[in-house]
Amino acid sequence: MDVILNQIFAGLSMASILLMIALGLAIIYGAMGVINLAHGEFVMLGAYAAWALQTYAGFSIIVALPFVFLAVASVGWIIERVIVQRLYHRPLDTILATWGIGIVLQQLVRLFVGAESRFVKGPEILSGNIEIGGLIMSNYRIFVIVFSLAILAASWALMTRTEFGMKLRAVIQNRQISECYGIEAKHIYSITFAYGAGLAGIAGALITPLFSTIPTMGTGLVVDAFLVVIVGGLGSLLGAATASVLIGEATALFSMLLNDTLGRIAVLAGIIVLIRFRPKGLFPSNTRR
Amino acid sequence: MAQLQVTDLHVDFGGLRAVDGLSFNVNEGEILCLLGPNGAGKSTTLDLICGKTQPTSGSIRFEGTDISQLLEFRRARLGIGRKFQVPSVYKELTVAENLSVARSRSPGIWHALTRFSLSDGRVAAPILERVGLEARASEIAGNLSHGETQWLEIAMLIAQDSRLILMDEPTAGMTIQETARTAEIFRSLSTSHTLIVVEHDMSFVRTVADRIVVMNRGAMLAEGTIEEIETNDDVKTAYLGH
Amino acid sequence: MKRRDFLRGVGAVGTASALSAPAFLTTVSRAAAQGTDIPVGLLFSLTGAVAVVESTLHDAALMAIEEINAAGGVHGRQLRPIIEDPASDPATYADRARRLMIRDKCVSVFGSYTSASRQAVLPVTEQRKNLYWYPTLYEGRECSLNVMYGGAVPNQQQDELIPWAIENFGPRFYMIGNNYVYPKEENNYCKTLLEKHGGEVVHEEYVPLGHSDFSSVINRIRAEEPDVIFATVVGDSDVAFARQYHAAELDPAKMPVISLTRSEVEVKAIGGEAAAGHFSSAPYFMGTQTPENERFVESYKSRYGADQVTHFVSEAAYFQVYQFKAALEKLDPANITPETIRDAAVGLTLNAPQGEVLIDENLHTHLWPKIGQWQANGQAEVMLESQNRVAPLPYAAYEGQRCTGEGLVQG
Amino acid sequence: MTTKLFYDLFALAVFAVVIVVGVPFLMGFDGFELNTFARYLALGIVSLALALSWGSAGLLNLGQAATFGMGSYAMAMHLKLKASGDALPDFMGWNNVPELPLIWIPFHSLGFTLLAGLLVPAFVGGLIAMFMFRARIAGVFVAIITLAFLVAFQLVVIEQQGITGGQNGLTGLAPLSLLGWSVDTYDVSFYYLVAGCLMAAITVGLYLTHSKFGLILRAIREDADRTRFFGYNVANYQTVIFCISAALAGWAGMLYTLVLEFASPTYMSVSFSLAIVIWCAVGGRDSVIAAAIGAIIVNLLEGRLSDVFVEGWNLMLGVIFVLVVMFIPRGLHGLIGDLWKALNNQSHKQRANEAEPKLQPQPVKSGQEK
Repeated sequence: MDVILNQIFAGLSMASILLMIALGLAIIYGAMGVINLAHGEFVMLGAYAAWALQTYAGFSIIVALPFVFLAVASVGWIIERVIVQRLYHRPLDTILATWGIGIVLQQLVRLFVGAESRFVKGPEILSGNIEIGGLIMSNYRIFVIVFSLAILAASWALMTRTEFGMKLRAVIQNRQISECYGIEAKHIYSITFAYGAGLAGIAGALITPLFSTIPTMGTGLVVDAFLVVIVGGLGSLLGAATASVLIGEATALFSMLLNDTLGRIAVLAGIIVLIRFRPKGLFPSNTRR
Repeated sequence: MAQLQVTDLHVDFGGLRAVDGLSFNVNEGEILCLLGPNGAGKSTTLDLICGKTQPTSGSIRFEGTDISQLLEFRRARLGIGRKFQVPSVYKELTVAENLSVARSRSPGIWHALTRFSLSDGRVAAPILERVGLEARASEIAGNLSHGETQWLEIAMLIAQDSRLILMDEPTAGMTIQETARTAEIFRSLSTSHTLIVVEHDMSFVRTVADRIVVMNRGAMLAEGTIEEIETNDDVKTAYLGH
Repeated sequence: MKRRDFLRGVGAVGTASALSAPAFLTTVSRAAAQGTDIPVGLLFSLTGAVAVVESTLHDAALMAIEEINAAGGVHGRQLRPIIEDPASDPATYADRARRLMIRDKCVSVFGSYTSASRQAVLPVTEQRKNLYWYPTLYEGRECSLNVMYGGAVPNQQQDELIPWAIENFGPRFYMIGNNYVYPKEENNYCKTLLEKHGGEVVHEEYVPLGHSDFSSVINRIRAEEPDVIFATVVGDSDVAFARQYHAAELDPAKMPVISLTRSEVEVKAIGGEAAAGHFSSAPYFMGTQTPENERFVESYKSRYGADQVTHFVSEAAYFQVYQFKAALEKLDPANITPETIRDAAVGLTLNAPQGEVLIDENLHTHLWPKIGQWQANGQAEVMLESQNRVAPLPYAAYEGQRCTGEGLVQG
Repeated sequence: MTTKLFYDLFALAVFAVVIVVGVPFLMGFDGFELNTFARYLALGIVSLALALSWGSAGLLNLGQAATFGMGSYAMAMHLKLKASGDALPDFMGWNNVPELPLIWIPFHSLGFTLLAGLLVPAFVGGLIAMFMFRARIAGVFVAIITLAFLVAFQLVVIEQQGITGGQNGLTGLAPLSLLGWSVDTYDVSFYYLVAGCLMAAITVGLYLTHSKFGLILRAIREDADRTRFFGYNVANYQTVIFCISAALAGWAGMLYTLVLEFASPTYMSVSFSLAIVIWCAVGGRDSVIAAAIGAIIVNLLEGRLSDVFVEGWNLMLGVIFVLVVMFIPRGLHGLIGDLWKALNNQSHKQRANEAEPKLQPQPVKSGQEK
């Protein structure tokens, strides 16, 4: 019984990390239809930003979060302005271009920071565990779960409750008409891309105490995050959240029953079947196309 | 027996009844015009016949076979062709290639694998001549003007040589001369083909229609020759909203 | 900050001429017009996932080469390092190894960390009868006549470790490793030792290379309550494992992780606090107290930065270059070929940072196994040091097979 | 004969001359240099295979590496059995596999191996294709499903160590003997074997793109729905091109194993699969020859750059990819096409300018047709 409870918590914890990474991707994909393969590298940049702030300025991760967000968001903004913006009418080409961008970012970090694995210290206040009977939950993981929900709520509010969100939705539905009403679609896109990148940065900073910070850390993450987005449904935040939980829990369950490798294979197979029968995802948006 | 029999057709789009109990027949060699106000379900009816949309209930029989559950390519193989409202030619292919795709007597893979792409050039030439595009055979279709694109699509329908052709607003955006020429082609087509035409241009309808079906809110409102329709009170009410 | 030049051209061929049209098609030999230099290849990944470790091996080997050159070279000839970056990809290893061995006519190539990359390099090495100096601990069961193995094989790492662990912590072992041949083979050998010394395996599991979420593994460990976590997790997987193990507040005093792969590099990324209290078995730790090691650590730090660490693979990458040099010195300068170097190297002793090492006739190395406990400062305190130099038995787990100077012998 | 077919045949002829005569001559018939080049040629085949599904039919298959890997492993299994003689392949011993698994047994036969290297990828590609295309999955979703399949497949290969050799792959292979000829990978004849295969693959590709089949695929790429209304079974067309593309990838994989003398699960990695896409994009996905040339050029460039800039070559490749995608989306093939057109117009204009003043003094419309 305890094993199952602990495993459910492990699944939730994985889900929260997946969600943190996938959220920015979901927003970018939903708004612009861009498959951003450089997203993993945004996560990596966030981790390195957290490392730099901690090593050179002595910031704890939590204090560093807003700065990390701004730093990675501005990198995202520049990339959108210089490269991605030119490719909106060629969605398959964005896959290639953003992959190239990913290589470039990875190599730049390697050249200027080094190939070795970097150490980032977790926040003191969040060390330790909460124990409820046989259920043992790491405080830091609880924090990440809560934080990811907060980010989800904030993003949702931004998309539905603000003027910016209203404009964005207008642009998503019909760019030409929105522009006729004086909404600058280009501008909206840049900000959205930057926001998505910033979220990835936060995700990167938050996972540093759990994972290892190296230039290639983002490569593996992006595929998983993408599957979350597709399973969730085009640009649906709720869908991304549900898909994260589903995939996180399924991974936890299968890895308990089988092992981590077979668990991952089973989850991938499940995702393939799901996409086949629900290509629009769990929560298809009914506003677009 | 009628070539096409539509019986008690219904289709729902998430609660909206786009077609609601529609029945009509079309005879071989006839030109039938579908009329009706916007949203009456005319295009949806064509979609249902060609298989783009699946009916909720009801049946469609073509030459005696029930086709209402068949996939669209199977219906096309049985002899149903379709022209869409928005001209849909292959803009990245040349005019001749468009015709070659359209000429689909043998749509199987083996046939396609053993032919060069423009092997039906000899068949294509007279058709192009008929629509006045013979000089542009090797032009990329994307470079054609709007009118030429319409002609190309008509040429493609001729090349496809379906026994039943469904046309959605074939004259939209055409000049008066072009419309007249289209009407002429339609009349000549109807000797060997059946046509169902959705059209708003009443003068065009007057020239080509053998029979007219007027639709309103997804159901048939009236049916008959042009004279009968023009004097029908229900039709007037529906159009003028009295 | 980064210490290497960004766009460093290598070799005598200038950038412009190398990229000019005719030269573009044919890969111009960099060995041309080099007079009396001795070309040696360095084949360590500087990019990609394995670069985390291999770049340190590269640094150590290059440092040794430059030290030798600064001291006048061998027979008055300089060693000329030819550097390739195989980018952590086995196919690229094979391709670059061909370049070094065939085109550049290197008499020896130093390289690589993973088993997969070694095996990618093997076909061309054996076909060209070249010599490949491989500094990494590995799973054994290989007996190539063209590879100089500088790292430990299972018997060198485990023979003293396992009885010691059973005695100090208990007999119940939980095996966790990455899913490839090295962990499986180490575990196979471990099981024979456990049987001999009265231990048992409570669970054995493998995670994919690069796996980073160990929540399920940790839950299982918590449920099984083993005495020892016997870990063969490598690279960033190990970093993630150690950090999450620490975050889960599992006590190293009750359930220590005893690793065959965790070195100073990983510990630096794990953080001393999370690594503290756990153990590694290795022939070398950075704190080893020999004059050779003091020199090695000092010059490594002054060259690459005070925050850099040395570890048991970079140490081997370093001393293997000196073994190479010693072998060259025994040779007639007119007769330097990979095979004569190999023959001259057999039986050589050398004062390495870990102590005096010897090259066995099976081309593996006699080493000084140690067990170290990690401290909060990122260094290991040696708990147990082997009294004797331990001979390499790459087929220790397999009765009736022995690796000798003539290759594998059955029965 | 259409001008496009003429143009392609001409390009094939030039390419053949360069590959068969030019390259070996420039490299002085040196076995090592040609061995390196043979690797590029093998990769050219897999790039070409992708051009068939991506360029012709618009199906971006990010799982191309999986079918490539199948071919590569088929060949490696045969050569491993040959190297092991009567004994069990060594890695099976490490994994405590007691006897030769059933699936390995038929690979004793070279004929079976060659067939399997083509048909197994084709079969698996066909299954995935049917699975997707029956449900009318298109565009980005094809890319995602094939990508997920690739990741899962690679995991399976790594997991099944007893059968596949796991992470290390299959190493320690014997040389291939083909009809009594023992293939030496450092011999010029081996280069010609691979070059011959590439030429054959290009011929197949050219035939397909110029057949009516290729035309229908292009029609499907542009508007699959419209094509259905002409009576074409779109799913079948897509499935067949997927099979052919997978078979060619498998073929390339077999050659790749011969060149490198081992098979590794990294041949089935996401980054390798994306690299194939990049080669194809650089060369130009609209033309099979261009796609093959793209693979050769990128790999040549990679080899060259990594020689000169040990530290920066990966970075430069990344920058080049981004630039290519941004500024020459249709690859070198498109670029050359555009240049050709521009040159044609230019010379038209010039001819008009030179010729016309003599005939007619007044200015006339020059050759600026749209």
